[in-house]
Amino acid sequence: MTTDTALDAPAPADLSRAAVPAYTASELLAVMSARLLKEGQTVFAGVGIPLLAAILAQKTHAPGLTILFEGGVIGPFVEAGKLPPSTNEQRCTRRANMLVSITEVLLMLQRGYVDVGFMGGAQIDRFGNLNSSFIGDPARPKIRLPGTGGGNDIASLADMIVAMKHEKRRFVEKVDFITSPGFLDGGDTRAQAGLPAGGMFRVVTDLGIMGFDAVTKAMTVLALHPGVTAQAIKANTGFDLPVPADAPVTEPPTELELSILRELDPARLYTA
Amino acid sequence: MTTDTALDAPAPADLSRAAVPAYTASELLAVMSARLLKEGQTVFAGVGIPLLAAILAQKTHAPGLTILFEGGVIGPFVEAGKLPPSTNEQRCTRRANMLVSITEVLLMLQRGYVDVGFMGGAQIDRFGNLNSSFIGDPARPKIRLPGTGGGNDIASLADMIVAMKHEKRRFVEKVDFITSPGFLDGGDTRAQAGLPAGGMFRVVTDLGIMGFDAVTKAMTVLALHPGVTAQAIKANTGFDLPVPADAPVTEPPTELELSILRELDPARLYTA
Amino acid sequence: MTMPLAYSELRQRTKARDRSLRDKVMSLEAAAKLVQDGDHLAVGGCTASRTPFAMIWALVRAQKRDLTVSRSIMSTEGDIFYAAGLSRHLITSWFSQGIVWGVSKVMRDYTESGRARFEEWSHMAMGLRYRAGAMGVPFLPMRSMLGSDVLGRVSGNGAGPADPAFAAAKTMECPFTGETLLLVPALNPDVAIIHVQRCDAYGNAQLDGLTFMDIDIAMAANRVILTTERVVSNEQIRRQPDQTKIGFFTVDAVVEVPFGCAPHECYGLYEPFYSHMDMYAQMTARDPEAGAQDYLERFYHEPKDWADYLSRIGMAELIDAQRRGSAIHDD
Amino acid sequence: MTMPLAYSELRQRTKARDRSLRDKVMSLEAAAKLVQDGDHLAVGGCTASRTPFAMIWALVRAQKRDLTVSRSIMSTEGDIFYAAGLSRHLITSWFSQGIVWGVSKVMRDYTESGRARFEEWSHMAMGLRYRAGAMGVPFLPMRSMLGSDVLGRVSGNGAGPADPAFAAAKTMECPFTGETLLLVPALNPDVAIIHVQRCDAYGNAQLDGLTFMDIDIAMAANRVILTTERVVSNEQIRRQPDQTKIGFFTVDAVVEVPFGCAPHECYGLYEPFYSHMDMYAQMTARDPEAGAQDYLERFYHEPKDWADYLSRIGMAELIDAQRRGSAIHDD
Repeated sequence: MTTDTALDAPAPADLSRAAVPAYTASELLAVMSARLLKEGQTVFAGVGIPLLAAILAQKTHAPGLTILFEGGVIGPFVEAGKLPPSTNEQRCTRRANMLVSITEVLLMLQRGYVDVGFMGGAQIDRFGNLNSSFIGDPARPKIRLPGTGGGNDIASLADMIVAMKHEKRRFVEKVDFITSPGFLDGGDTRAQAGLPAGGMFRVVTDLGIMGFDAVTKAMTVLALHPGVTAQAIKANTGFDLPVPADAPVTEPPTELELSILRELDPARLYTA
Repeated sequence: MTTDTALDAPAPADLSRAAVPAYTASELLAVMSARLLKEGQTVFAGVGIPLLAAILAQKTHAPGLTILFEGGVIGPFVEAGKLPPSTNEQRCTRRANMLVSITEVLLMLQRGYVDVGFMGGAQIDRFGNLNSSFIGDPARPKIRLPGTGGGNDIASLADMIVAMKHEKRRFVEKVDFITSPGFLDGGDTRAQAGLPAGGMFRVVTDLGIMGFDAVTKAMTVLALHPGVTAQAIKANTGFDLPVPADAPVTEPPTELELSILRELDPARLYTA
Repeated sequence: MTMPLAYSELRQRTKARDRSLRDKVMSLEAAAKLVQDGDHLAVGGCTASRTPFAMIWALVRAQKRDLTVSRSIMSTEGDIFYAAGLSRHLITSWFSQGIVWGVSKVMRDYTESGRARFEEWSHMAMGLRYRAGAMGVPFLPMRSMLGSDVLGRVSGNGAGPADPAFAAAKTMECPFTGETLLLVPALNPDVAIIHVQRCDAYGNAQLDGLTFMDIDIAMAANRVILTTERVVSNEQIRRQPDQTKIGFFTVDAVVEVPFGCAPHECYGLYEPFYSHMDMYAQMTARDPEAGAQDYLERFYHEPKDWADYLSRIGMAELIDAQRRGSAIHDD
Repeated sequence: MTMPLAYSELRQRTKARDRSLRDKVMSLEAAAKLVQDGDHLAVGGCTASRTPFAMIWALVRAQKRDLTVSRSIMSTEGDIFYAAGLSRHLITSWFSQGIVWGVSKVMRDYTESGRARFEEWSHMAMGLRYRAGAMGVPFLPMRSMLGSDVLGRVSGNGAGPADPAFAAAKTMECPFTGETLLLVPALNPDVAIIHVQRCDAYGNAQLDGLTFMDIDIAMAANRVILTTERVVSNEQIRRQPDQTKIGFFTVDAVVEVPFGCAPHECYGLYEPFYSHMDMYAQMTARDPEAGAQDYLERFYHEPKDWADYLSRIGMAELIDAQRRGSAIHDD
């Protein structure tokens, strides 16, 4: 189970929705993430936005995208309206190419067969470290979150796409607990810790798309979503997030993309 | 494939056959070995005499004996007249309880699920070390034998029964090459080498049944077969083999035991 | 603490077991006697799949105490272990009923107050710890957890203190490549409880669909209790020996319990009982302690038997779960 | 020498592969082009079971050279690798056609004269070396080979010299238990050749019966060539995904070759062609060199195609092997 755990509090006002009322923030996340996936890739996907995005990519520009689920599922076809509640139930296995044990599917990451790890996150910091274990001091936590699941393994071993809501309390200077490693303290500290492969590739939010500096490994804005200003994204980030003056603006979700998403999740479990 | 490789030369005159013409030396080996197996045990058996002996035990005193084959077979029923040519072909799998990979079935030894390892041998020494790799100097061998197969794993991890012909050139002071460890240099040298479990239990030959001293771990005679003298067994052994003055004499094979063996191997592939 | 046994100790324990081909069919109550207070209990399945709920139900009713419980991912049953007083120490990689129900209030209540331990390892680490136990080695090497506080918390140098009751992982320099590797310690549970679609009276189990970590858990454990939807003949097992995933030689008890995973799913037979799981989440949302006790009373202590438990979940729920579960075969 | 790759190198190689779901069906001749001179070639199956003989036949005809070849146990094909000049370095645990035929004269001839290497590891060591490669770790720990000359010969302190071309194993003291363990180095073959009962055009393979070390070999290798008795639809594979043992993402070529293991067996379809194997043993008994060359000429170089090869083995042999092989389903 990858770390798609929401923080234990109501979400704040949805900025992107205010700007472009034709889609929800979750739909925007799913569409923007889907566009990052490439034909022929293998993607290790958590449930929720990552799964929706992967299926959307399959149904648009990447029909040969292979989805892996942590439960031990390789190359399934998820049925519209029957989204699995986790990556470990039989709904995930529908018309899969192969089922293996959990340990085997995680070892595929270690062996290098997975191109992209794709998950949500509760808290992220400047260097892309993710926290889904503790809010507050781990010795006396304010909130004990569900923990890593495969999140640590995926983030340690694959190139990562993270999809999450862009809020100041989620984008923090330093996460309370590194559940899933990004670039640790930046620079080459990740490789030094014994993690020479993988690492943060993109962070997709309802405000924009972020990448990481090639040398410092600090997060930086690559593009802003329609209607989002540099000021807005900085205001919703708890650390200094560089926004290039010429940051491009993403293409808004198309009708086709939105209609596929809404067919997949008619009950709006993940896209409300 | 366990090490049941004959030395590459014709066998000498069959002593036991001369004494008791009602059965061959191989039949004697199979019967005497079968009697060492106990109800409820799990035995890792090579083809040839070990397999015949294990099936004989199943059909006489140990119906609940579980046979394991190196090919990945757990609890098969081998059909009379259809003995497998190795432990790795489909004939071994007939009506088995379970098939696993080779690595898994060998790991069962390491995990401790196997009571007895049971194989033949080309050359054995005073401390029960077995050689099935080289005759002569390994750097310039007189004979390159097929090698260990699972023999080393079985001998390293299980209590061992070895069934072989009793000849001076096979029972040597020191084997040319330790393929499968017995008690190495005797005493606690086996445990010191990192092998705290298993070890030689019995050596069954056409002349008698041997065990190992509890402290020195040197081979010693436990019983002689009918018509075999202490002098004869010493004369056929290349090291000083103690024979107690009161060594008991084994019961000769019964008609029932012999008839079961002959039904199993009507072509006398392994019992000629 | 679940640190690796010395090899001679592991071998002794295994040698002492009756591993022979024999009839092991018994009742839930008899099987519960194989679990001792203080044992390390490993639970098969994952999240809401093939959770051996009937056996857990029997353990709650038998009032087991001081168990250390491990599982790849903990769902509803994790709450039950805490709330029923069976365990104050769970070892897993993720713990909450499931993403759609949010963070478990029962888990939060027990762990944030310091009344119970939740020892967190990465999911692959859980898998390799069981696998090391299954292989009879004290550790396996791996390449994740490094650099994270998940490792720090089980080795004493991360954010927050390492609990001395937690097992430790160790880093090493690879003697072949010079790289940093993590060595995770073997888990050899005292008892494993695993639910399967079918097995024979000896314990030869043939699993369909997702196997999770169950095969390694069965090989690693010192005793194994199988609950099964059906007990089939040994003849049937022997016709397809390549479908046997858990061998009789690891198994100590076989209990036939139809719908033995309710309200979770059993692959190919029934999906989770979602309405019941929604109800459970609601019951424990406001006052986790009182809600869980109320739930335990109604569904664990009051029912006269497993069928009564199922009838309290409800016939309509059961029929619907079965219809959804078998639909996977309809394509 | 087959020592473990640095992790970054292993990852680079894997990343460079096209691992997508695509049609990979091709001819034996085209598949042979995926093997380069000097490669480490791993061979699936064991002894006389599921030996990918059609692919080996194609490699002989394509005159590959300087291969290092590994397999759990080498049978007839080991002789062929030496005699046809494909390899002077075989890595295995046991090497001879089979116990009933005695010690291979061809193996003896090549190894005793020093013309070829036979690098011997215990059978479990072979299995764990492939498994380490499959897992993406540089080694796995194990508890056999210790104290023996089999270890000495691959670590330089046993009877007889260690060949510098052999891989080394290393002992270590366990940081958890203080015990002595053996670390065996990962094998990540350049190419694996594996024969299966059926797979789809993408390379999703469903194996029946004994799997030997094939699943680990496929995961460990950098390229995988599957030969298969039948190519089935991807639809058929997807109906029973829990039967898929080798995933398409590891596979680079799929070649449909009925009776592709002849004269060895393919589980459930045909047993070994015993008369032919007797004949081979007789041909190589007196003058191994001349006998093997004669055999290669008649069965490898002269046939115009694989059907011609089979027809030289003989129709009666084939029918008999098939009858015996399918009899396993008759009970």
